[in-house]
Amino acid sequence: MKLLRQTYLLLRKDLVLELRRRESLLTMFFFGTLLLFVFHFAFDLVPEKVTEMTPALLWLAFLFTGTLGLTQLFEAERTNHCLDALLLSPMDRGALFLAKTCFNIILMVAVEIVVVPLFWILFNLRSWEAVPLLLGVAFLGTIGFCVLGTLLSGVTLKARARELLLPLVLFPLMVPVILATIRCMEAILRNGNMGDALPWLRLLLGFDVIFVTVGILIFDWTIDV
Amino acid sequence: MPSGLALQLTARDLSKAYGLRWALRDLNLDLVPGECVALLGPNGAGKTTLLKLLAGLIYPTRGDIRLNGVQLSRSSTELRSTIGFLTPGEHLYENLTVRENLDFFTALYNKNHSLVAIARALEEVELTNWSQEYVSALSSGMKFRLSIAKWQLLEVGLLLLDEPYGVLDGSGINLLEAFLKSQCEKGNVVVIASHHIARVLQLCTRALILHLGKLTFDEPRRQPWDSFERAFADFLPHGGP
Amino acid sequence: MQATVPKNRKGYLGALALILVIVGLYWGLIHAPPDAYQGNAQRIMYLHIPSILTAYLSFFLVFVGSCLYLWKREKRDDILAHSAAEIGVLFTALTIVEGSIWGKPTWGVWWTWDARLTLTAILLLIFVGYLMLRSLIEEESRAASAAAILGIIGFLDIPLIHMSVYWWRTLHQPPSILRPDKAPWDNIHPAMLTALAINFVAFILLYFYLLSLRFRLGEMTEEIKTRRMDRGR
Amino acid sequence: MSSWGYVFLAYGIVWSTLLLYLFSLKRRFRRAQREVAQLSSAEELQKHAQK
Repeated sequence: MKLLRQTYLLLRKDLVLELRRRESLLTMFFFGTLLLFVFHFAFDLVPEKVTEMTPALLWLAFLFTGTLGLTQLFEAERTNHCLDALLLSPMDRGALFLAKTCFNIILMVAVEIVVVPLFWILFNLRSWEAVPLLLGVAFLGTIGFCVLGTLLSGVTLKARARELLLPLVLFPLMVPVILATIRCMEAILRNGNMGDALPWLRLLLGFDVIFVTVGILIFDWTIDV
Repeated sequence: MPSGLALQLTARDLSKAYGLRWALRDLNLDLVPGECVALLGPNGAGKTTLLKLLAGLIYPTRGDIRLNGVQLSRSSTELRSTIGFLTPGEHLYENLTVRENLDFFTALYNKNHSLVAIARALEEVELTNWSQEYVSALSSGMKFRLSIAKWQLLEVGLLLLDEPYGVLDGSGINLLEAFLKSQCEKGNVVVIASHHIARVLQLCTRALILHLGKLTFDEPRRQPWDSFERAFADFLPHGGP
Repeated sequence: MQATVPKNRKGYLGALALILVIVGLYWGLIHAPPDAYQGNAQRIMYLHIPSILTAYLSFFLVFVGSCLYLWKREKRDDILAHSAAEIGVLFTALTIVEGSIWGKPTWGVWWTWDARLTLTAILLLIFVGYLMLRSLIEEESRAASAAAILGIIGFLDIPLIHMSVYWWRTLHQPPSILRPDKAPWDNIHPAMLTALAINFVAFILLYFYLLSLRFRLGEMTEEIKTRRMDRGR
Repeated sequence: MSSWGYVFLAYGIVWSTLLLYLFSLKRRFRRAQREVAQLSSAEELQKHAQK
């Protein structure tokens, strides 16, 4: 279908650009690990409390790292007015939205896959078997974050103080994702499976589905003047 | 709508305002296939605004633009495959190589050109041995030649150019004019906004003069063109082609 | 663009709103009996419930205005969204102030992470972001469409925020009898109910009066802009 | 502070801010009206000048 073909095209272009310059990936990765150390010193956690605080610490680190990625999202399009080149072409605006969202998801997942095991080692946690399920929930949360983040990064593209405005506008809207992801992660850490956090998981899935569809429909007005 | 098809463009009382200023007011324009139109006028007359409106990059505050009767609007993605916008040094990804840029845009415009076709296009603009270089390594003249190759491959029905002559050397200018002539012969419409009146007048079949957002002159070219000289004289102190 | 409330009808709306506010004050402060548990502090409810509902109403209007603007691109709808957002932020801020003042006598603290207060705070943040976004984009039409998108996203997100905050709340804080956000109409004295009803209608009328004034102001600034543009030709 | 104190505090803050907002709206409203009048009179002048 045309939408998917164009999304693949744009995504491949973004990935080639990123692998060639490796700006966002490296900065996001080091920022993620930096946050772990900062949290460790800031909270000075006694071992028992660590497992209880892990979801919040992890998810906050991912959220701020993701925001870094979002502010860089349309950088490639900024030089030589390449955004105009894309708007000029018979490109479906929804494809640009999907490509940019997937791009930021890939970056964040790459960071998460490295940061979570690192977190386990640094805080020498025992529950290694929970890590895969944890990454799965983090993935769902990342989708919600990137979908809304890409939408709002398009909205604030032409605003002054864009980097400050984006988090200010984005974070209040992220409350459902933040609460849902952290509750699910806690449930996984406590008793190994989703258990009583199932309604939170449904909320997270609902959030993702709603805003992916809204994004594809509405991105047209976001990016065009 | 295959791009080679003859393209009829009509603009009816086209107006565009930026905040408190009218950049363009009540402009009526009809372009027929094969026309090569020179868009002249002092800075800030609204030339770039008109080009962006025709390209569908910005939308009019009043009035509309129709391509073959179909209105150019936000949702007309199909229509956009027939519109090209060529500005020196723009619409190219700096960190992609010359080849990757061409591959990306030809795929985006759904043009499945063979490798041979792309190689031939590069050869025509003498960029063959630069094809693996990054665009950022190219000089502005070479970037412009790459844009020519790009739009040649994308086969658009309407080609808009904004100040093309600024960056070109001798051979570049011949290349550009040969390219534009071939586009007009193929029945495409070309609109060039420029300050190089001498060169652009020889090329064009029709001249438009924009002043303070209003179309003050619109006539096909003919040899003793005294009406053009009169109209253009009051803009430039030295006046005349 | 003259399809607005003519001058005199706005005057009636203002006068009617004023009368109802005074009657509401009388009922709320004097006529209705004090609450069995909270005593007179409970009278703040006659402010709190109406202003929350007015805030929700204004965010709904922002949503409607935003959708209409994106669809038909008419300046009028953008002015409606902007006016509704401005007044909505004002009412939300007031709601939070009332909520915390009401919390002091009932729970002894100015701020508790009670579900409704948190939700109102998040709404305030979203729509302060809305007004900030609008002020930080220079170009008129871009600011309008960016704000419209945020207006729509913000409104669509409210039910999700609502659910997540309430689940989060019921998880941590078992429902206590003294909670100010106990549904007011289950075992309530009829006089209180009427007081609440009067105040509610008073708030709605006041809201629409302010909205029509702000809307008219928005239209006039727009008119001044277009006139100055034409004259500047 | 007695419970009545809180009630008056809440009512006081709410109604004073609303009144303040109403006055600021009225002030902006009057300033806009004056500008419109000024512009329309300037336009009349222009029309007379052209006639």
